[in-house]
Amino acid sequence: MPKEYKTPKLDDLEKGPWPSFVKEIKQAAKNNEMSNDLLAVLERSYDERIGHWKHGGIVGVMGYGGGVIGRYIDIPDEYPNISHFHTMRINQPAGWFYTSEALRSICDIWEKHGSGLTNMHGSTGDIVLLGTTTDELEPTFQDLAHVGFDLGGSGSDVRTPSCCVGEARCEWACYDTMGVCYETTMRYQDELHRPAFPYKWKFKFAGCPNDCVAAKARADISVVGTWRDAIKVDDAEVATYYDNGMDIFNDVVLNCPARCMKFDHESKKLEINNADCRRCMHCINAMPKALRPGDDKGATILIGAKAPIIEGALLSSVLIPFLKMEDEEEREAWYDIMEEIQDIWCEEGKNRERIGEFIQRVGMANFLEAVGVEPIPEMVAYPRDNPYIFFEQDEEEE
Amino acid sequence: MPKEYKTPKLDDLEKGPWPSFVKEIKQAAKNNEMSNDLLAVLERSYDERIGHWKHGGIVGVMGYGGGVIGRYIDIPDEYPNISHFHTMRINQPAGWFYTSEALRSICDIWEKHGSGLTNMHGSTGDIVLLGTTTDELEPTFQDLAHVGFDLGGSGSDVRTPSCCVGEARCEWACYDTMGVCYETTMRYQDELHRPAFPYKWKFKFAGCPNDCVAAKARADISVVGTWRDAIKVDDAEVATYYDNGMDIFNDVVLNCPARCMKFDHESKKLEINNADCRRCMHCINAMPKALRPGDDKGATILIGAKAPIIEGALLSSVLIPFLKMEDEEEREAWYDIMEEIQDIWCEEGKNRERIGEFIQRVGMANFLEAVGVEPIPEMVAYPRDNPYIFFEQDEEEE
Amino acid sequence: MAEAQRERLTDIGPPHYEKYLPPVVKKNYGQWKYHELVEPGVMVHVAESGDELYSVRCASPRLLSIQTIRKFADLADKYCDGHLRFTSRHNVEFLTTKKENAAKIKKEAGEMGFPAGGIGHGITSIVHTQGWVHCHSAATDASGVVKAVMDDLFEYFNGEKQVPGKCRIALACCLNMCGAVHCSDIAILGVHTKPPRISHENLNKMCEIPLVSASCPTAAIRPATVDGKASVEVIEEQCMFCANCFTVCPAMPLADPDADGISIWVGGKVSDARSKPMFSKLAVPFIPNNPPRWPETIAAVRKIVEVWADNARPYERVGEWIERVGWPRFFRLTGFEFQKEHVDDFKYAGLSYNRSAQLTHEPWEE
Amino acid sequence: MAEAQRERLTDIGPPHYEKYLPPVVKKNYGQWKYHELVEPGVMVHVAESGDELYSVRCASPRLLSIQTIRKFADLADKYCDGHLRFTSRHNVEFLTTKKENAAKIKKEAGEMGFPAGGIGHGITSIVHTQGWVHCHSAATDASGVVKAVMDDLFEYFNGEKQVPGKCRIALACCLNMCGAVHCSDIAILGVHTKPPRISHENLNKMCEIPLVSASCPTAAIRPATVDGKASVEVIEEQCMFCANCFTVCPAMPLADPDADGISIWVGGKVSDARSKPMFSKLAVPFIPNNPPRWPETIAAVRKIVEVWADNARPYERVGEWIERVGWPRFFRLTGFEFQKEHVDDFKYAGLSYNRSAQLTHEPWEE
Ligand code: SRM
Ligand code: SRM
Ligand code: SRM
Ligand code: SRM
Ligand code: SF4
Ligand code: SF4
Ligand code: SF4
Ligand code: SF4
Ligand code: SF4
Ligand code: SF4
Ligand code: SF4
Ligand code: SF4
Repeated sequence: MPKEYKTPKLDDLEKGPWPSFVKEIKQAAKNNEMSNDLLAVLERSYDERIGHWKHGGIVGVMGYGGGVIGRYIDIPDEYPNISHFHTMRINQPAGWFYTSEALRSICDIWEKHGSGLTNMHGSTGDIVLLGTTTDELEPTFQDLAHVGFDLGGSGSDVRTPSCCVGEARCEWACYDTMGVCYETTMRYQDELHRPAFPYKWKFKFAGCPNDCVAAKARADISVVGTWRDAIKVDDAEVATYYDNGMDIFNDVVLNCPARCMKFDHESKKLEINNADCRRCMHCINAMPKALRPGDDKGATILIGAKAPIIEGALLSSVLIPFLKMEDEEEREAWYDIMEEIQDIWCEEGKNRERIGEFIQRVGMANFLEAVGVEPIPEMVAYPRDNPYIFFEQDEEEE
Repeated sequence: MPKEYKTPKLDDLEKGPWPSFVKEIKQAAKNNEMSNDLLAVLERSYDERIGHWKHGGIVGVMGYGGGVIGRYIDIPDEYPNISHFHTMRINQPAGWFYTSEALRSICDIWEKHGSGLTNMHGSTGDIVLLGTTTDELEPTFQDLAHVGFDLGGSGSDVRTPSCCVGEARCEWACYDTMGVCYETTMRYQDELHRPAFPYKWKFKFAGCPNDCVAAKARADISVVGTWRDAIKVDDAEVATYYDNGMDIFNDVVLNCPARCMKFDHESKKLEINNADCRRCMHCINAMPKALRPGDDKGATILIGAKAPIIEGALLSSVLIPFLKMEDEEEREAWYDIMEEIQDIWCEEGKNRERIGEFIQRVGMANFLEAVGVEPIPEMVAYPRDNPYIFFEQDEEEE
Repeated sequence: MAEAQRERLTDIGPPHYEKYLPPVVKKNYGQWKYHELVEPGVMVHVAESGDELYSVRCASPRLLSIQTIRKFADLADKYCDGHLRFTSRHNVEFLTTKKENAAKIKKEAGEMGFPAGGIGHGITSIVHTQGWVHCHSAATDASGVVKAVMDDLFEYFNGEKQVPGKCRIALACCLNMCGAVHCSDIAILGVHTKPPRISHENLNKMCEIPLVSASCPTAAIRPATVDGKASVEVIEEQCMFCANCFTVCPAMPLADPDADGISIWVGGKVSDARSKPMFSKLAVPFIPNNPPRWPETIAAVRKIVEVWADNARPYERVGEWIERVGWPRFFRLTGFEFQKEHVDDFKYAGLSYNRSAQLTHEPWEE
Repeated sequence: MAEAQRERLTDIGPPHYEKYLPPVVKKNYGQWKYHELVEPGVMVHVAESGDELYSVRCASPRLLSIQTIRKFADLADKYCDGHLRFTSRHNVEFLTTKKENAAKIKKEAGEMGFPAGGIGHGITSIVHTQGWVHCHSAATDASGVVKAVMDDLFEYFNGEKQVPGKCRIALACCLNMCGAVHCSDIAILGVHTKPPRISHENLNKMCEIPLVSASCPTAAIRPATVDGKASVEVIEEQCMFCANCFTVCPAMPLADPDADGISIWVGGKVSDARSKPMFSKLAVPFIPNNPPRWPETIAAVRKIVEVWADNARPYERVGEWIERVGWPRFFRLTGFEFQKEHVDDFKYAGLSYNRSAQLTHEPWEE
């Protein structure tokens, strides 16, 4: 029986309608000393308003450089069960689909080797197993491997790719996000497990511009589904929306960023100028039964998003406006460009410089030149507005 | 009779419907050696595709530091009449109104002392007298002074202020641009004539956000008229526009950046949510007979526009959202702030650093603090999006 | 615990997702036609074939014990032939072809403490990070703040209260922003506000001085000899408390009970629907940590949700609404004070100044 | 020519404008009610009092001889009781209360070579600078290019051809941008494209070396001893030809017949009507100087005007139109090549990348 701690502050967080993480810790703590100590130190943090974790050293499993975050407590004498409290990142199945059986196999292993606490999932997408000791890392890893799971990324490597549910359950998916996510993950096993980059590299796959995996904000490479031909319109369903009281004019037409729609109240017909449409998804989102992406589907590839550290947060920007994702050759060409980019980044990138920051530093045009990609207007929100142009000295007469 | 030069290239520019500057030069050249040499050297530039002017030294009139741009030719032996070719900047009357008599008095003086060529006007707003010798500067200056004209600015001083026609001929003027421009010019006579700033300082006055004097793009201080109360709507005139075929919905309502208008086709009534209106002027511009700015008029003061050199072009940004311009006390308060700003800029500004660049360098918030102005949300397009906040060390507990 | 006999497996990658897909998904993969909200927390996707898939989305605290995961597995066995998934925002979704099962799942999961909701216009779970549970870098807790805020906003999750569109809330416990809060409608961000305390004793042993100096975005760190030891010093006026130095050097902790706290950011988004992706902007620079319920933080978040819900037009995300009516209106309606800290002074600051005379004016504001 | 007896006047300032106002303006100052376009180049302003003021706007080359100014004075005497004004874009306006006079002015001024136009939606005169006529810094001429372009676009000035809104063209002969071309619908900008040629002989005599080094925005200039003389050197790869060094030091000229030329910029504006003020963006990086008619420059400007006129909606300025349909469309319709030079690499470059998946796609473009 683990030692019983008083946790009045945390207890307060057992109340209320939202599921309680305190209940989870307590549940695990019933027969796990690590979780029990965690509860205690967390209560202490609530009292003192400060954390008690120290920087992790380098811990991991044989042959891998990533997948484990080392963690130690700063008062091990008082909480000996969590003097080590490393997390393991386990590569989730694409789209986070499970069977009850698969989940149970993970639970059983984690019951044996760790705290019994998890994050389903980490914000990169991994199954996060929260808290174990250095000794347990290798056995946990192998137990997991024998039920089919492998570690995810950490450190300066390819991080665990993730994707939206896509074609598995979404009518708007413009390519097979789960398929390509899996393919990419398998292709990058070595880079995922053995950090050899200047810094981390994240792939995220969204089936359409709604971007349900928030790729554009946080992936070094965002693959975002889109289409080139006309939006498919079911006139009868448009009329039904209208008859059911939808304010098509204010809610759909006026919200179109391209201002490319017209709605006629009499005929109840919606007209779209597809040449001007920006594939923003809004009209489709608003009227899912009436409108759908076209048939000529593919993806836009964007590059360079990241959180603020060091040079400020970045959003992804367009690298390839359109790629037919079901075409294996086009996918291969894309993987080639990825490799080209990684090579240049590995050569020229500074330590802890994400690809987005690298591009900011060397300049998009120089970057493209190095990678062998032609600049096109789709890549910019607007051309330069300052006249400080580095004309090349051999080209000036052209 | 001046020497006759062949000018085949320039002659070509006498043709065509647009008035020809070549004709102007030739006209002046008929009885002016300077203009005649100018014609010749310009033809030469057209042949050689390069200019022939050298940097000017410091020339001017006694007691003034500005108002004259020194200019010398690089081949004085060949064109001795324009070995000196200085321009004089003459402060225009506000709004560029003249009588025929006033214009003739200037022409007569310039016939006597200079090339007989002018710019009506320079792009800052001055009357530019193009080309004379060092010796003629002082006599020209005094002749002009005795018919009521004075020099304008050049160098690191207050530059000649300018304004749109405003209340003199525009129904939209929200304050007396010409009156305030004149008042400001008179107030700054010393600073205008005797450069004592880190760099130039330009005032421009526009009667409304249409900004017919392009202040927001190129003035260190832009005074832009606006109003606070409701747009005045003449319902009958709105209906007339509609009856005359105006597409009020597409051309007016849909173009409103605040999306704050509604038009009812049946009643022909236009409804404006004046709380949301951004005073952009579009609807008023489109229907001048039906809509007008409100009665509670004044001006927004913006700061910091300039051309690219050195740190990149800047647009003005809001300093004071609303000032009642006809209220002398409010105007005085504004002049006080101007002085405060100039003082700080003189103390802390670098050589050749415009006020806009200065603010960029020290940061808007620090600048405001130094000037004693409270930061308000009107001053920003959006609050910071990066978390790199310099919290002050005594304030963190508040 | 090592089983010596067993072959050592590496680089096998994740399980192939196909093993885990429900049959209806396999059959209709890429063939979905449309979806509809059935009731709060329940939606149906209809395939070209006519097949239906009901998804029941249930709240999750994300930090889950194996006991709870096993309960989820049991529920999936009972109604979903063992099929379930998690979402990109860490909710759990039970998948069934039967409408009547959906209702039952919703009820039973609710009774277990995992209520359904978060679909459509409304507030779904808060993407968040480790906080005091696991990270050395945290300036606030993660799970506790999330629990407190979601308890308060629960009516927006379970469908009781309607809002104009989606509102995504995220939390990160330090500027590393693992929750990617920089593009959220409402972001809760842990901040340090005191410069690093340097342990000159250990610094040279634990860290490489050139690396430490180079780590500072504002060049506030320079090598120095202190008490005869090679170390660094921090020019305090130049420090903006990003903790990047601490990331590379444990001898420079910033955490401090009184100086650590929470900042609130608004108006970000990631989707391209209507408007392009936007960063979140600063709303409230600093709120002290006040566990276990962080009442001031709860109040600030609620205030934003309420003014948005009351004032925005249908479909308008928080940032889109503010862009339309202007930041002065936002500050007036929320009552948040606009301060020096709101005015950007980082590298793109110049573009954040209001470079236009387009303004709304006071007399019209309530 | 000095008149010794005369009192020396200084700091008298400009004449008070009131002396020059027409009586109808004095009477109705601040009391104007509305205006209307009467015919191309003629508008009437109507006052609350019912008084009318007709303004005839006539083209001016800006570079005016005193002979022509006197002719303007004569015309003003004939029809306007001696009253006239110039505009902020350097046209001349004749002011009369009589409609019939307006027509006569238009006719006579036209015959004199100063046709009326430029009011309302259309193209008015080109704000411009000195060029080879007077400035030492010019990379192209000003007056000549303006004349050539306006001859070509004349039909847009005199009302023969209609366009969707106002289109402001400006020219500056070097990066100092005296014409403030950085916010014009179409900007014609003289550019150098070779680094300064340093006259090591004279540099130290003519210029202060620290000042010269400091003047370079990209820090391309450093002190150096050349042939035993104190001078500077320019790291050529770091030079973007801004000529700021030349402004502070005559010993560093950049002008070069073959390397100097013209760049074309589009989509700027200053008014706040509809959209906020915008900078002009690069359309064509370099066109060689080709006097006296600069045919390639004329063609590029006309191309922009035409695609805008054909495609924009009523009231849309050039930049507003491009923002709506996107830059890819602009480049495809004009046929201008999108090159490396178009991609910004100055300090705000990062924000100019297309940070969104909102895109139009090829199959739909002509
Ligand atoms: C576990 C996790 C948070 C969570 O609770 O979900 C996490 C936890 C940590 N992150 Fe993170 N990051 C996690 C997702 C992210 C994300 C979100 C994402 O991947 O979509 C981001 C923002 C996106 C991005 O990559 O830009 C993120 C941006 C960072 C940064 C920012 C620096 C950068 O530009 O990359 C750091 C600092 C660093 O790398 O030095 C960081 C560093 C860390 C470290 C390793 C702390 C450190 O300084 O060494 C944290 C370990 C905490 C611990 O003790 O467990 N973490 N981190 C997430 C990974 C779980 C998983 O594998 O699924
Ligand atoms: C004459 C005029 C051009 C014209 O043809 O109209 C002019 C001419 C010169 N300008 Fe200018 N500027 C003139 C209006 C402008 C404007 C427009 C305005 O004032 O509205 C600008 C852009 C707005 C601004 O101030 O930012 C302008 C921005 C510059 C700059 C850019 C640097 C800066 O940030 O201020 C320089 C360079 C300098 O100051 O070193 C400059 C420098 C010059 C110099 C003095 C050349 C030099 O490097 O020393 C030019 C003398 C030419 C000559 O030989 O006559 N001129 N200059 C304009 C003044 C006439 C007048 O007084 O009415
Ligand atoms: C299940 C999930 C994907 C997954 O693989 O896990 C998902 C599923 C759907 N999303 Fe999403 N979205 C999911 C995360 C996201 C995210 C990512 C995030 O929040 O981090 C975004 C981007 C948010 C942003 O912009 O900041 C996202 C932006 C959207 C949008 C765009 C909304 C907008 O107006 O901006 C739609 C369209 C809509 O709601 O009309 C959408 C629509 C949908 C639809 C209707 C798509 C469909 O036809 O199946 C799905 C259910 C609707 C719902 O939840 O309201 N989904 N959706 C994610 C559920 C998260 C959760 O548990 O609540
Ligand atoms: C005479 C002048 C003011 C002066 O004091 O000299 C003037 C006069 C008028 N302007 Fe202007 N504007 C004048 C330069 C400007 C400028 C400055 C510039 O071009 O450098 C601008 C800013 C341009 C920009 O945004 O880049 C300007 C932007 C406007 C606008 C806004 C147009 C827009 O849609 O953005 C209007 C409203 C309209 O046209 O509907 C306007 C409207 C007017 C009205 C109708 C105002 C009125 O009721 O009297 C005047 C005559 C209309 C016309 O010219 O079409 N005026 N107007 C200037 C004539 C210049 C010329 O000779 O052609
Ligand atoms: S990103 Fe698009 S395709 Fe993927 S789940 Fe969201 S709406 Fe569906
Ligand atoms: S997808 Fe977006 S841009 Fe295209 S028509 Fe619909 S609302 Fe407009
Ligand atoms: S700026 Fe406004 S007030 Fe001045 S002339 Fe133009 S439209 Fe009239
Ligand atoms: S002035 Fe502009 S913002 Fe105001 S109602 Fe008219 S169009 Fe809309
Ligand atoms: S946001 Fe900061 S404190 Fe929170 S988990 Fe990430 S690195 Fe740790
Ligand atoms: S906290 Fe950030 S800004 Fe402060 S010293 Fe450390 S790295 Fe520099
Ligand atoms: S733009 Fe340059 S070249 Fe032209 S007048 Fe101004 S300073 Fe001289
Ligand atoms: S031209 Fe400009 S960039 Fe080149 S050396 Fe001179 S100052 Fe520097």
